[in-house]
This record gives sequence, structure tokens and C-alpha cells, in this order.
Amino acid sequence: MNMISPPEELNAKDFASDQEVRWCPGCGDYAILKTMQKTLPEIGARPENTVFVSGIGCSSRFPYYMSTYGFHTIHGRAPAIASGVKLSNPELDVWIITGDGDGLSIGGNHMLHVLRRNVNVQVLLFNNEIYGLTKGQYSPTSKPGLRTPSSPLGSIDSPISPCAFALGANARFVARAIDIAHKPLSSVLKRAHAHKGASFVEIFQNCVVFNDQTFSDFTDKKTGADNQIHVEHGTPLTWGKDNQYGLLIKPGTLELQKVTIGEDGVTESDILVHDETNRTMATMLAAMEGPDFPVALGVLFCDPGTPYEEAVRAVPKAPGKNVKQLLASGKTWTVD
Amino acid sequence: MNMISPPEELNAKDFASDQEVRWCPGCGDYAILKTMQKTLPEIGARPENTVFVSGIGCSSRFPYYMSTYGFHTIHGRAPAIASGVKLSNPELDVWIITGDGDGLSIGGNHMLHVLRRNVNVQVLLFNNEIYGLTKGQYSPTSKPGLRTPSSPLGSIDSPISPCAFALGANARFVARAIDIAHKPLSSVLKRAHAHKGASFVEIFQNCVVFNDQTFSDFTDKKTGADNQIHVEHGTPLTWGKDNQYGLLIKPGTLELQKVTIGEDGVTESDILVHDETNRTMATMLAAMEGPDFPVALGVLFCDPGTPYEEAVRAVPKAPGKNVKQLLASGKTWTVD
Amino acid sequence: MVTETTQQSTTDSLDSVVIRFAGDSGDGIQLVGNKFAESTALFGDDLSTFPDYPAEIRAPIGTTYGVSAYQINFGPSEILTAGDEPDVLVALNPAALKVNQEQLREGGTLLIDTGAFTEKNIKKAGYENHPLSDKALDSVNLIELDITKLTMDAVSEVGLSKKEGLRCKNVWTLGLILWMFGRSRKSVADWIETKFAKKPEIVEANLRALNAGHAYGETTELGAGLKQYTLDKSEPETGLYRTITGSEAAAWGLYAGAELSNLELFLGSYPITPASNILHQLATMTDYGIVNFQAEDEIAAICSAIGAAYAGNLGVTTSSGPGVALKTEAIGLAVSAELPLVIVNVQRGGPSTGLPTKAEQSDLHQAVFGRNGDTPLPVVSASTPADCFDVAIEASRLATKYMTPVIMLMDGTLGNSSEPWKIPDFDSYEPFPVTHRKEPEGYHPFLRDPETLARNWAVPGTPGLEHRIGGLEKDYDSGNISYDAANHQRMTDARHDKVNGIRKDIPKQDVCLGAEKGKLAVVGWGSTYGAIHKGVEQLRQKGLDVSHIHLRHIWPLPENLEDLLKGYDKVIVPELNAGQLTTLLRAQYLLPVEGVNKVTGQPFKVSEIVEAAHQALEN
Amino acid sequence: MVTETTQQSTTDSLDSVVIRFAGDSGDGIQLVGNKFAESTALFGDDLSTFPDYPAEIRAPIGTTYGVSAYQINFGPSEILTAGDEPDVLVALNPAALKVNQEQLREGGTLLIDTGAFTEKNIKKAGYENHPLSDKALDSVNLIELDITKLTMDAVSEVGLSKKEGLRCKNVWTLGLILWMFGRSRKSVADWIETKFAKKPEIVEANLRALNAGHAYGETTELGAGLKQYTLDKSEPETGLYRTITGSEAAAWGLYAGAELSNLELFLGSYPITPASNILHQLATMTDYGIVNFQAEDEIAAICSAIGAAYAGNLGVTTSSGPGVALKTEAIGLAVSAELPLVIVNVQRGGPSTGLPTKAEQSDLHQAVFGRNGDTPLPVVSASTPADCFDVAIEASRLATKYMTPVIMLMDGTLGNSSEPWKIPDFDSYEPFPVTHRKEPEGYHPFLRDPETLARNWAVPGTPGLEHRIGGLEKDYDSGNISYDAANHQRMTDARHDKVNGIRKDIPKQDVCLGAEKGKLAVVGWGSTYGAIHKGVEQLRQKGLDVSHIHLRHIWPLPENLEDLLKGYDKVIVPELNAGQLTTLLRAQYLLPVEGVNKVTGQPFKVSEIVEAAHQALEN
Ligand SMILES: Cc1ncc(C[n+]2csc(CCOP(=O)(O)OP(=O)(O)O)c2C)c(N)n1
Ligand SMILES: Cc1ncc(C[n+]2csc(CCOP(=O)(O)OP(=O)(O)O)c2C)c(N)n1
Ligand code: SF4
Ligand code: SF4
Ligand SMILES: [Mg+2]
Ligand SMILES: [Mg+2]
Repeated sequence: MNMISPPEELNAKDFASDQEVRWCPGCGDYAILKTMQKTLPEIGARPENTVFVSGIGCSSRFPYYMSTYGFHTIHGRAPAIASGVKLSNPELDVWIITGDGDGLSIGGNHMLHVLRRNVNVQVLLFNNEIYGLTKGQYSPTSKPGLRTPSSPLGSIDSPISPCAFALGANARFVARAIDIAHKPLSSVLKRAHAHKGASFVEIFQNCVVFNDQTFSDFTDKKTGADNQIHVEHGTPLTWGKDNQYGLLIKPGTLELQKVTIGEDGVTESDILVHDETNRTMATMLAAMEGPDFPVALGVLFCDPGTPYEEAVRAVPKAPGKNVKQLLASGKTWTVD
Repeated sequence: MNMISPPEELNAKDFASDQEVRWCPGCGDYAILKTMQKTLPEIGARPENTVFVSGIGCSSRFPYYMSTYGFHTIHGRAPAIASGVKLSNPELDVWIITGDGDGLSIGGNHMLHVLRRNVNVQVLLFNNEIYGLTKGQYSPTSKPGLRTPSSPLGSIDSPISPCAFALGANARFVARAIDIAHKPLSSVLKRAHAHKGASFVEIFQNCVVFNDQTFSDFTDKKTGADNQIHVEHGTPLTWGKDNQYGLLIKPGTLELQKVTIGEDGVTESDILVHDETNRTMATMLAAMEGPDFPVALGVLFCDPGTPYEEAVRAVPKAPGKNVKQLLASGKTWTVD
Repeated sequence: MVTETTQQSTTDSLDSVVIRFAGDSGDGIQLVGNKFAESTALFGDDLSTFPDYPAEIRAPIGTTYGVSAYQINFGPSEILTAGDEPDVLVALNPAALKVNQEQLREGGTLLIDTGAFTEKNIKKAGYENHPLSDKALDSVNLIELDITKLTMDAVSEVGLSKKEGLRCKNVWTLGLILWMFGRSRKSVADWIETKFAKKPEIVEANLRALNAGHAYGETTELGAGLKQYTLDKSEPETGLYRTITGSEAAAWGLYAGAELSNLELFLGSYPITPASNILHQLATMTDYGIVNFQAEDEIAAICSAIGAAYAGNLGVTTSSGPGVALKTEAIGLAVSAELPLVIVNVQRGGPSTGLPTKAEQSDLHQAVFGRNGDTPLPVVSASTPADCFDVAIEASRLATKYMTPVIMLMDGTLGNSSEPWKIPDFDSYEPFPVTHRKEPEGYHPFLRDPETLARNWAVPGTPGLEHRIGGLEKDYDSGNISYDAANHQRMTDARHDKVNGIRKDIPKQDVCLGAEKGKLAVVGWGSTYGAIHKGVEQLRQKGLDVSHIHLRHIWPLPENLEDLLKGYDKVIVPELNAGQLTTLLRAQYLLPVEGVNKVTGQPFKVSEIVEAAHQALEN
Repeated sequence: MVTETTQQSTTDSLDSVVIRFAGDSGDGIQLVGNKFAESTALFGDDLSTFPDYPAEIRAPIGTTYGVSAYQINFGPSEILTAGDEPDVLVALNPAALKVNQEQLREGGTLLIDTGAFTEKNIKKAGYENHPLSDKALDSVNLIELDITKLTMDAVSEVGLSKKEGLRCKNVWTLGLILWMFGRSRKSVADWIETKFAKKPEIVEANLRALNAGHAYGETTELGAGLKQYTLDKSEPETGLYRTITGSEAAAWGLYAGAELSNLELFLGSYPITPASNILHQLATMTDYGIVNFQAEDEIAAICSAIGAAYAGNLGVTTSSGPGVALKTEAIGLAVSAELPLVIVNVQRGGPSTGLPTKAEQSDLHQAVFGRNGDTPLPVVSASTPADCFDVAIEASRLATKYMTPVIMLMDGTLGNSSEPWKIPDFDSYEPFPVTHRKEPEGYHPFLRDPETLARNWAVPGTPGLEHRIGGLEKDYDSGNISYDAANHQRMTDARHDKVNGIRKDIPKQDVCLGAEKGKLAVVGWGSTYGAIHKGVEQLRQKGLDVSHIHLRHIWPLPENLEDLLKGYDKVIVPELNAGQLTTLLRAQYLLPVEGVNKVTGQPFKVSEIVEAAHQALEN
């Protein structure tokens, strides 16, 4: 299946399908789609070797807008279907597109297992903290108190953190990005693609219609910078407009602390350095939230292991094994 | 439903049903059953107010042997059914009995959601790292390489850690015990019962028929002591036959280190003290495994929050609200 | 039927009228439709509505797939369908015209907003040429108004942004239409004032638009095109009325079922179109003592309801076809454990994700046959929006009386449509209170009532009745697990007999129109009621010997149905599926009933029923 | 039939014999049964087996619910069932006697191990009095041996522990039975040597026990009770033989289907009794190029297979009723996306968890009707263990040729039973190679073959054929999403026509015994084949005009079936369910076919078929 492709250079347009894009005007999904279409040529992807598998939801319409192979399946099951695709043909680049409802409500179990098995696929979870397609009910990531048609007095569910869940599920690549921030999103997609094994990417996606601005605390172009931190392996965990803030482990505890560089004698060299191979650190970073802490973006965790499909296919077909051989194998006797 | 019960004292026998117990001779399930039957009277439980809900599996036969209310349901769905029971009648003590297959394979999603919602139930997951009832296929907790009828060349799946999963799922009570260790198991059951909200307890359970001795490294009566640590809130994390070992945070990192007290100048006061309210610590403890580290037992994490059923039932029925009132509500008009 | 009685558009006095409002989904079409329906109901007319949403949440403005429509049929006589063909089509943009134009009846009135017929919009709608140059429009009564401009003029003084101002277009149009049919603006004005109470300038703008639209009709002389229509004054039965959608009626009926059975209502549900509205409705009713649980998926939803039933409540779960498919295994548990449960299926177009916003009746086989094992359960179905109330009560009655899950079939059309409803006297409903068992003497969980065969229902919390149940086969005489061969046969028979016994407890099937025997019976179920009824009415008016039979009880079928059907020379069964009730009736009665099948996601037209009956009579 | 031809226990020469081995599940009963079957097959007899496991993994020793049994019917003539009533019952403990005693035919031989009939064991089995004092035993040929002691004596010199020594009881018994029927010990001895190669003292002990049991028969004079039986020598067709269970045959057939279609085989499965054995079998075959995936649940299992099909493989999923219930929604996706898939349902007793280790045919309705929407798919069923091979190939053929999921029905009896199988010449199987589309010109994903109506199959990795599919309705002419009303009808019709068209591509239904018209047809499907066939054979031998028709194709039904059935005065349909094929035939043909129904978890007895036929002929 390793297609020898003509060497022409592809660009974003080559990854756009002829279907009219049907999200609400202003939906964050548009930005993600654009970034994906721009990023794929940059990583040398070929439309014929690329497959997008999605469940059901606004986000899950994504495959229709790509000129690659695509399968818009049923609610919550994209990881299972994608596993079948990847195990069948490990040469394919398989991307899973899912939402917070699709991937963590009805589909939570398949998400758990595709991650722990480490099937070499990229999972992009468009988290808008709402069920968009079904007109705005609260989801497992919705903030408590959110009023929706199914929670008119405000949601009482305590939410789940997608990245914390993925880390608990033994995922070996966990990252985060914001829909409209093209560059960081693109670089996270590239890292996810490069990672051999299951990559989990949470994308904060704004639903303008049913949950507008739910992430604006940290995504706002003006004020967001102070509330988001881009983590990078081997680099101190600092942020803010002037990189003035940093993270420490509160001495003698297992808790993070926010400090200002230059205050209380803190210098840049005191700041905790990001180690993306440390699951504990990733878990702590994933748990950070406002107002006291910034939201962590970028690759929180990356610690590769054998991809599942390689292990599954470790036993190749032995020469001569076929039905005839099978029929004659084992205990037989002849009547003559 | 708050039954005013006669004050007679109950004992273990009062919690045993008249059904013959039908597990394989030597199965760890027997010990768990015994401990449960002994523990319930000690915490003042009443058979009429106690409900055991299980899925399908050897472990899930448990309810039949209790003289309480019991519901042996379908594979993987016990958390959902138990949620319905508890939301319907918060006065009931609801225990969920499940296995590693029932609770983490087919039932992983319901497990995730009952934990994150924090429904006030006790979840006991009998982990024998195998599908017992269906005659011994590998499960999501099986060790890699395990040969079973469905993995004749050895399982290639990378397993999941039930406690790490529960912590990632935002569980607020996570504990561990060994089937045949009556006292620690009993005290964990008591803590789980006392905890308001979802309590998750992993019980290492030996399947003598299909996965015998899989935990013997740390459960063996003779050699196990050096390979298990009983954690206790506020107490230093030490273990070993003579409590000679202890845990530290490797300075400047987010990694645990095993030390021997008295060696390299380490004294007991240097040892990390268990803080059961710290999710990071719990996550690190849950991840420990042999041969370098002991297996952590006891209450790894406990940090109570509002139980879900209280939030659900926060709006009481308003006086006068009934069908007639409903029919007459809103916009109506009269034709006369 | 509308089209038959109002042949000319110039007629001032009508029996009934069908209006179809259409525009971009951002144009507030559903609102206009709803408010017009309200005014009309208050006026005393009977009516039936059919909201026709796009599948997308918000498709790009101006595209054909973003068109939203709302059809209403109203008049003084009995109205049973939303009408075959609109008499009046309101098209607020070119895409709306494109999608709906064909439906307008010949000679009907077409009202368009020329302000929205810009070149850009025309192109977006996919027209090659200017749509108004279409020859087909020659035969319609075309009214061209620049509603965009008229609205902006009307609201200009309020000082809104252009965008906000344009939002009032729908209300302006509503004002005009209210004038056309002599309906009062009061309820609309009231609604505007309450709705935007916190934004006085929005109230002001909308009121101005409403009045301007109305005044426009009154003061402008547009010739024959724009004129006022007079419908005969209705004389409905006296009583208290409201309009109600099927979803509301179902939600209320479930609550009524709980009250009549003296149980708490527990809903476990997971959102899915078109069933979510029942969840939404019940979610607003927590102060009525309803426990609502939005589960993580459909399986958890039904399982939580089963848990609630085990704990002594009326467990309910609501979904649509794909969601019900997921519930199959759990339904089997409820059958085996003999727990009461109501499963509402608001059917949509299949297979698979299918056509989520369109209606179909294609889950009947799933409801009756779709489980592993011999797993019988009762199935009931509702025929009109208001009927959902009574059918939900009936489902609750059967579930609790017979300790069984019951499937209630609705469909998207029923759920979303509304009709005026004479509020029933709830005291006239027979209660069916449940008594949970309390007596330990002689108890075991599968002790059966000798008459109904229902097992007794003991609830956790009751001293002395502790017991264990599950999905394994149970001993008939003790309720303990049993693998015994003869016992399995006995229990299988008991489960069948229990459900079959319900025949004796449901009304004999009636003939809702026509004679009890004769040439042709048209047998239907569900939302096709109106179309079939009107069709049969027309046929009978022409002197043809046709009867209409409409089933509420799909399983078990009424005791007398076999004999009843045998009294006709011919039986046809119109269904919005490929012939599912047909299969059932043929298998049960070995009668050569014939299907009339339509699987387009659209309801039957009255004319289709009439034609099918004619054909059947001829052959 | 056995019972008819071997009325006296003293007969030395028999046509066929039924032996039932029974003992504690720890006694190695299944092993004894299997090994006896093997020796018998090697001897050249035909045979049919019925392993009857307890539901518990290992119930406490000595209890009735821990009893394991293995029944084998063998002889020189054609053997089709495991036999109605054992001629010989071996009971290795009191519980085994208790559970099985009633089945022994009058005058049959009962062999018991008196060493196991201790007071404790007798009590554990629930006997009030000593079981051998039971009057009912007067009419049987009772052979009491202290097998426990005889075994211990035989192995005493090897120096095993008592526990290990006792484990040889089963092999001692096997030795004796092999002697009784003149079967060779060789294959058993070979097996012992290979199996325990690493434990020479275990080999030694078992060989001694085997020989001792055999010698015991040869040397002991017990009177008429214990004697050697001579069966006529079989003359089977010449060829290469093996024994095969239904599970093995199904696994191999699926693999053969992949080879014939030139595809890779992908299995996505989740363990469930009694379907797991197919998974186990395929799991041993990774070196045949099979991709095996044990999924997290049944939904993931089928979804992975759908993914594999999308990627161009033969996707297969195997399960039993409750698991298939969970797959329902995904099956709908495969129908809508028109992807090939084989879904094997090894049916078990329902409803719900039901009787997991017992067989039933109660998932036919689920297979044919059990989905939301109008969602047709082909259903095939296997009749004997070896037939599973051919039917799995047929399922693969239909799936790939018509681009559709296919359900293959088996049941627990078929899956676990074995029979000697003349290994077919695989070259005689017609290949049905799939060609994935490669040509971009004119491609769209829902282009159909004009004859089969199958859409073309393009696979990811193919340049120029990139496309998107899903569960929403698709435009007939482009494959893009379409909400168009007329298109939905067209696609619905196309899906029905495609599946109905299969009628033309399957063999005409044959009559497997008897005339093509006449008084009575007995119509069956699945594992009831043997009982029906033997029953009809007996009836015909008595000169009665009865025919046996056995269906492989459940949906669509063979083209000629209607006419065929109309040629009989009466049609009865024996099924291990409450009448599911009956419903289907009645609905299709409006024929008054009557069900003969048994839902006990046990197979039909030949005598039950005979009796039902007699009744039908009389009425
Ligand atoms: C089996 C099934 N259950 C429910 C639905 C209805 N449904 C479709 S999408 C959706 C939730 C979508 O939420 P999310 O995954 O967050 O996607 P978003 O629309 O927010 O992008 C639901 C409940 C369905 N299509 N199928
Ligand atoms: C829907 C469904 N799928 C599969 C099964 C078969 N099944 C029963 S129990 C089980 C796994 C049991 O494993 P576990 O939960 O670990 O319990 P254990 O027997 O080891 O205690 C399986 C696969 C079933 N009963 N129902
Ligand atoms: S509803 Fe929300 S998520 Fe869906 S398309 Fe509209 S803006 Fe996007
Ligand atoms: S199979 Fe294993 S888990 Fe099941 S009862 Fe036997 S020993 Fe226990
Ligand atoms: Mg979402
Ligand atoms: Mg287990």
C-alpha cells in the first residue's frame, strides 16, 4: 500500500474537498479545518494515504471537507472503527475527529482503549464543552452551572478533564491547542502526527451558538496571554506577555506554585523545566486552571512505546499457509 | 425509606443468603465475600437498606450470596443501573461489584462517568487480570505476554491501571486491597462506605483456575511484605518487614525514590508523608509497581465533594405541583 | 380538504388555509410560525403544524440547505394534517423559494421579500436565472414586497444597529399575515414584551415592525393580490384550551402516568434528534418531583431507568431509532427481570444516522421483534400530538400493571407538530396506583398475580423482602437461578402469556371512520392518522365504501382485530416505511393486506391516501 | 433411530449407540468424551456429539449444578443427532446420576463408580435415600464398579499423590468403554504421551489406567451386565477425514471465504459463551495471515471490523445474542455505508443473559427484523457442525459480492458438537475474488453494479479515489449527503432491491428428504437438522407422506420456496424458539404454517419431531 506518489508539491487547496462547509458562521471548527489543510502538505501527507474517521457531532462533519479518505461513522465509535482501519493497513495515516460528547460521553470507553492500546492514530478532540449538533445540551466537559435545554437550572455534573482522562488511560502523547491559534495548533498537529502510537490532542473550540466565549479567559487575544502557558520540552515553564510568570514545585509538597520572575528573589533558573516524558508533570500541568493558574498548551506528554498495530502484525503469514494446508493439518485419517 | 430498625445486633451470618456459593474452590472471591459479610454488621448496615448491583462475570455473582437486596444485571452496566437506584432512593447503601473485564473493558465508560459525577456508591472492582467466567481470555489489566485462549502467543495489549484510570476520571476516593487480607480489606471497605460520593476500590483477586498467582509477588504471605506498602494519611510512607524502606521525592524531580532508612543518612523524618487529599501523590502511588517499588495498598486518595444524588435532588417537589396544575399552566384560553 | 375547497385565490371566505412560512434558518421562521399558530388557536380555529427544520444547526446564510420552514393548516372545521399543498407561501429569500416553490398549489399566493432577492442571494440559492422570471410563477398570485426595506423604515427611529433592525423582518411579516387572516396581534405583542423585557429598545422595534406589517395590509391597496381572507368562525367545543406539541404531550403524559400509578417519575435519557425535546420538557419540571438524569449514552440512560424501576419508581427512557438500537440488550434485561419501564422512541429516518430531522415509521419491526431471545413486550403508538398524552399514560399503565417494559412509538412529525388541545378533566382519568409489596410472608420475587401474571414488586428498603434478581433464567417457583429445561419452557411461556394477556385489558379496536365491514379498510398507526382520516373522509363523501381503522396497540394487537379486518374485501396499510405493520398483520392473520409505502422522510399527503384507496378499490 | 432398533440391552450387534458420560466438572468428562469420539471416528463410524457443560466454571465438587456431561451417538449408518436417550450412561458420582438418570432409556446400561457413592456425595447431590435403592433402576442394566479403587490400584506403583492418581479415573473409564465397543486405545495413548510429554510419571499413570480399564473388561466376568458390543462395520465414503466442531468449521470457513474472495481476514470480537471458541480458533491462526482483534466490547468489535472492511478487508465479528444486540446500531451503519461484513451469531438461551451454555434458535427475529429503519440484510444459517464451513463461505460470498453485512446464525449445540468430516477438495470451491476499484474515471462511492446493485469498493490508499462515506443518507447519483425526499425513497428501494436480488443468486430450495409435494412438509433451519431428518426418515419408513425441507437461506428466502410449500397439504416448522421462522413464512406466503416450538435449552428429540408430524397428519 506504500503508494509511490508523483513528487508534485501539494498545498492546502489539495486537501479541501468540493463540499460546501456547513458549520455556523464563526464556528471554531473552520479555523481547525484551515489549519489542518495547511499542515498536511507541510508534513508531506498524501490525500490517498490519509483517512479521517469521525463520530457524530458538528465536529464530526470534518471529514467531508477534506479531500482525503473519510468515514463519518456513528456516535462515539470512531476510535474503534479507526483501529480497524489502522490494523488493516498500517501504512495509512489515520486521524480521528471527535467532540467532547462524541469522544468522552458516549465514546469514552473506546477512547480509553485506543489510547491504552497505543494504536498509531491521531485523536483530535474538539472540546467546545457542549453538544453542538443536538442544539446545545451540556456535555461531560461543561462547566458546572451551565444552563442548557437539559439543564435549565444549571448543570450539576462535575466535569472531566480530557487530558487528565487521557493520561489516566495511559496515553503516551497528550497535547492541547486552541482552534484559532494557527501556529501552535499546527505545530501540535505535526508533533501528534510524528508520534508513533496514539496521540491525543484536545482542541479548545468555540461554539458561537450554544457556548460562546466559554474559553475566552485564556483564549482572548488581548487578555489571554497571561492565562495560557505554552509548554516546551526542556524549557522553563514560563508565561505572560513578558514571560514574567513561572511555575515551581512548592517545596516539600507535590503542588505547583505560580511565581513572578524577579519578585521574591525568583530568577528564571529557579523555574521548573518541562519534561514531556514525565507523566506526573503532565498530569499536574493538565490540571491547571484559572484564575490562579494558566491553562497549559502544547505537548504536555510524549513518551513513545510500540504501536499496537506493529505488535498485532508481528506474526507474518507463513509461506504455504492456506486453506488447503489448514484442512490437512492436525489429526486426520483416511478411509479407502 | 429511613427504616427504623429494631436494635438487634446483626452478625456476618445475617448477611449471608441461602444460596450455595458457586465459585471454584480456592477462588479469591470467597475471601472477599466473607470480609464483606463480616464488615457490614460492623458498620451498622441493614440488609433491607443495602443493595448490591453487579454486572456479569464470576465476581458479579457476588450479590446472590448476600442476604441484602441484589441485582445481577448485564455486562458492564452496573454503574449505570446503580446510579438509577441511588438517584431514586438516596437512603439506600449501594455497592457495585464488578470485574476487570466488566468494569474496565465493556463497562469502562460507565465507570468513568459514575466516578466523575461522584454518585455516592461504593465500587468494588475485583481485579484478577482475566476474564474468569468466559474461561480465561486476557483482560485490559492482564500483564503483557499472558497466554490465554485468545492470546495463544501472549497478550500484546498494554494494560491499564484501574486506580490510575479512576484518578484520571476525577474519582474522589481511590483505594486498594488484597482479597485474602481480611483486616486491611475490611478497613478499606469501611472507609469506602464512610466516604460520601463515589468510592473506587480495586481488590486484587486471585483466579486460581485461569490466572493463578499473578499477584503473588506482593501478596505472598512470606515474601509479600517487602513488596507492598500500606499507606495511611499523615503517616510516613514506609514498608518492609521491619518498616525499613521508605519513599522520597527524588530531589528536583517529580519522581519517587525508594530508600532504606538508616542507609545513606536517611532517617524516618526524611520520608514522604502520605497526604490522601493530594491527587498527584495518589497518582504516583498508584503507578508504583515491582520489582523496584512496592504496590501501594490502602486509601490512596480521598477528597470528598458533593455527592451527585444530592445535587440532583436539590430541587424538591413544590407543594401543589401536580398534573392538574401542569395542565393549567402556561398559555391557555377558554372557549365558551 | 383544503385544496379541494379553495380553488381560487381570490376567494375571500375559506374553510381552511395552509400557509407555509419559509426563509433562512436565521430568519426566525419557526418563531413566526409558532406565534401565528398561537394567535390562530386563540381565535378559536383548529390547526395542525409541521415545522420543517434544516439538518444543520446553522448552515451558511442563503443556502438551500439552510432553509427553515413552518407549515400550518388552520380553519374552523376539524384539521388533522398540516395540509398537502400550501395556499400561501411566504418566501423570505431566494433559497426559500427554490426549496418550497414546487409545493405551492396552483393558483396559490406567493409572498416574497424582494429586498432579499439580491443577485448574490439568488446565486447562493443556485438559480441560473432570476427566479421570478420562471414561467411556473405565471399561475400563482405573486406579491412582491421589499419587506427588508419596509422593516428598516419601521424600526429606524428606535436606533438599533442594522443587524438588529433586520432581525425584525419576521415580525413585520407576521403582522401582515395576521392582518390577512384577521388574527389578533395581542398575544404576539404580549410575548414580545415579556421576552425582551430587559431590552426595551428591542421591544419597541419589534412592536413597531409588528404594527407596521399589519398597517401595511390595512392601508395599502395592492389590488387583488394582497387581500384579507375571511374564514368561517369556528365553533369549537367549550372548554379550556392550549396548544401542545407531541413532545410536550408525551412528557406530560409520562408525568401523568407517574401520578396515576402513584410513583415517582425517573427519566434517564441521552440527547438525540428528534427525541431531545421530551428530555428538555421534563428537565424544566424538577419542581414537579421528577428526577432527571442526562446519562453518558443511551445504554446508561436505559440502565439508570431500570435501576430506578428496581428501586420502585416509574422508569422512563426516551430516544430515537439509533439510540433505541443501543438499548436493545438492556430492554432484554428489563423483560427478564420483569421490571416496569417506558421506552419512548421518537422515530426518524433510517437506516443508521439516516435523516435525523425527518420522520419515518420504520422502527416498528425493531420495537416488536428486535431483541435476542424470545423477548415479548407491549408496543403502543400515538396518532396525534395531543394523543401522545393519553398514550404515554397507557404505556405507564401497562408497564406497572404487568411489570414489563413498554415501547411507545412516536415520530419526528408528531413530536414537533402542535395542535390546539382541549385540556382534559384529569379527574376523569382512572388511577392505577401501584402497591409495592410489604408482606414478607410467602414472598418470592417471581410470585405472579394469577390474573395479570405480573410478578409482585418489592422495593429495596423494605425489611424482610430482600431478594436478588438478574438476567439469568429464574425458577418459576422460587425466583432463584435455574438452568432446568422444563422450567425455562415454563418461564418462556409465562412471559409470552403475560404480554398476550394484555389483549383482554385493552379496548376493542374501533373503526374511527366508516362502517365496521365493507369494501375497503385503510389501516394505519401513528402520525399518518390525519392524512388517512382526511383521505377516507373525502372518499366517503364521494360515496365510496371505505373505512379508517387506526391502531394504538401494536403489540399485542386488539382481540377483535382479526375478525374486524376479515369483514372487509380489501385491507390496505399506509405506512412511512417499507411495510412493517403489513408484515405483522399478514403473519398474525394470514390476510392479504397490502402496504402503501412511502419512505421519503415526508408525511403522507391526503391525496396519496385517496389515490391508493382508489387503486385498491379498482383492482 | 437408536431407541427403535436396540430394544434389548443384551443385543450384541447394534446399528448405533448413544453413550452419555457424566461426572463432576472436575472429573475430565469432556476429555473422555472427546477422546472416545476420536477413536470412534478413526474406527470409521459416523458420529454426533453434544457436550453439556455446567454454567459455572467450577462449581463445588459433587453438586448437581457442577455436573458435566458429554453425549455421543455413533454407528456405521448416518448419524445426525447426538441421540434422544442414552443407551449407556456412565455416572462417575451421585450428582451425575441424579441429573442424568431420567434420560437413560428403559433397559439401558448404567455404569456407576461406587467408590464415589459415599454418603457425603449422596447427600451433596440432594438424594434423600441411597440412589441405588430407587425402584426406577430396576429396569436398567446396572453395573456397579469401584472405579476409584480400581484406578488407584492401577496407578499405585507410579508413586503419584492421591489427588493426582484420582485424576486418572476418567482414563480408566475410557479404557473400559473402548473395550466395550471394540475401539482402539492407540489414539488415546498417543495423545497422553504428547500432552504430558514433560511429566513422564503422569504419562505412565494414565497409560496404566487406560490399559487397566481395558483389561478389566477383557478379563473380568461380570455376567450379562458388562459385555462387548459389536456394531456393524461402517463403510464410509473413501477420502481424508477429520472430526470437526461447528466453531472450528466456522472459523475455517471464514478463512476460506477470505481466500476465495482474495481478501485478508480481519476478526474483531469480544468473548462470549458460546461464541468464544471461534475467536479462540482464529487466534491460533495468526500465521495464516489473519488479523485478530479482541476488542473492549461488542460494539468496538463490530466497529473495528467495519473499519477493516472500509480499509478493504473481509471484516468479521462473532458473538452471541446479547452481544449481537449491542451491535445493532453498527450493523445499521454497515448497511447504510454498504460495506461487506460477516456477523456470526452463535445463539444461546434468552432472553437477556438467559441460559448462556444452552442452545436456542431465538435470534432469528433479531437477525431479520431487529434494526431501526428499513435496514435489510441477508441472513444465512448452518445445519450441522461441518456445514458451518460452507455457510461461512456463503456468508463471505454474499457480503463481498453485494457489499452488505450478512448475519450467519449458528447455535451453541452446533458450535460445540463435533462430527467426522470428509475433508472437501478445496479446489472444487468456486472463487469469488473481489477487485477493489482502481480507476478514477467516472468514480463515485455509490456507483452501483447494474446487476447486483452492489456499490463499487474503493479502498484508502488508492490515488484518485478519495471519498467520504457515512451513515447519513447519500445521493444516489453522487454519493454525497442528501436530504432529498425522492432520493431517500430511491436509496431505500435500492437497498431493498439489492438484498432481494440475492434470491436469484442462491440455489433453489431443495427437499432434503421425501417428495416435492405431498401431505406434510417439515421445514427447519439450523441445528435441528439431524432430529428433523431422522424423524422424517422414520416416518417415511412407516410409509407416511412426509418431507423434510431445511433452509440455509433465511433472508432472502429462496425464490421457489413459496411454490414448494404450497405443494403440501400441511407445513409444520419445528424451532427451538417460540415461532420465529413461522412468523416469517406466514408473513411472506400467507400460508397457515404451524410452529412446533420448544424452548428448554435442549435440542429436539427425534421422537418429538415424529410425534409432531403424527399430530399434524391427524388434524
Ligand atoms: C446513538 C446516538 N445517540 C445520540 C445521537 C445524537 N447526537 C449527535 S451528536 C451528539 C453530541 C455531539 O456533541 P459533541 O461530540 O461534543 O460534538 P459537537 O456537535 O459539539 O461538535 C449527540 C448527542 C446520535 N446521533 N446517535
Ligand atoms: C454483552 C455481553 N458480552 C459478553 C459477555 C460474556 N462475558 C461474561 S463475563 C465476561 C468477562 C468477565 O470478566 P471479569 O469482569 O473480569 O469477571 P471475572 O469473571 O474475571 O470475575 C464476559 C466477556 C456477556 N455476558 N455479555
Ligand atoms: S452549533 Fe456550535 S459547534 Fe456546531 S457548527 Fe454551530 S457554532 Fe459550531
Ligand atoms: S474462574 Fe477464576 S475468578 Fe472465576 S470462580 Fe473460578 S477461580 Fe474464581
Ligand atoms: Mg461538543
Ligand atoms: Mg476478571
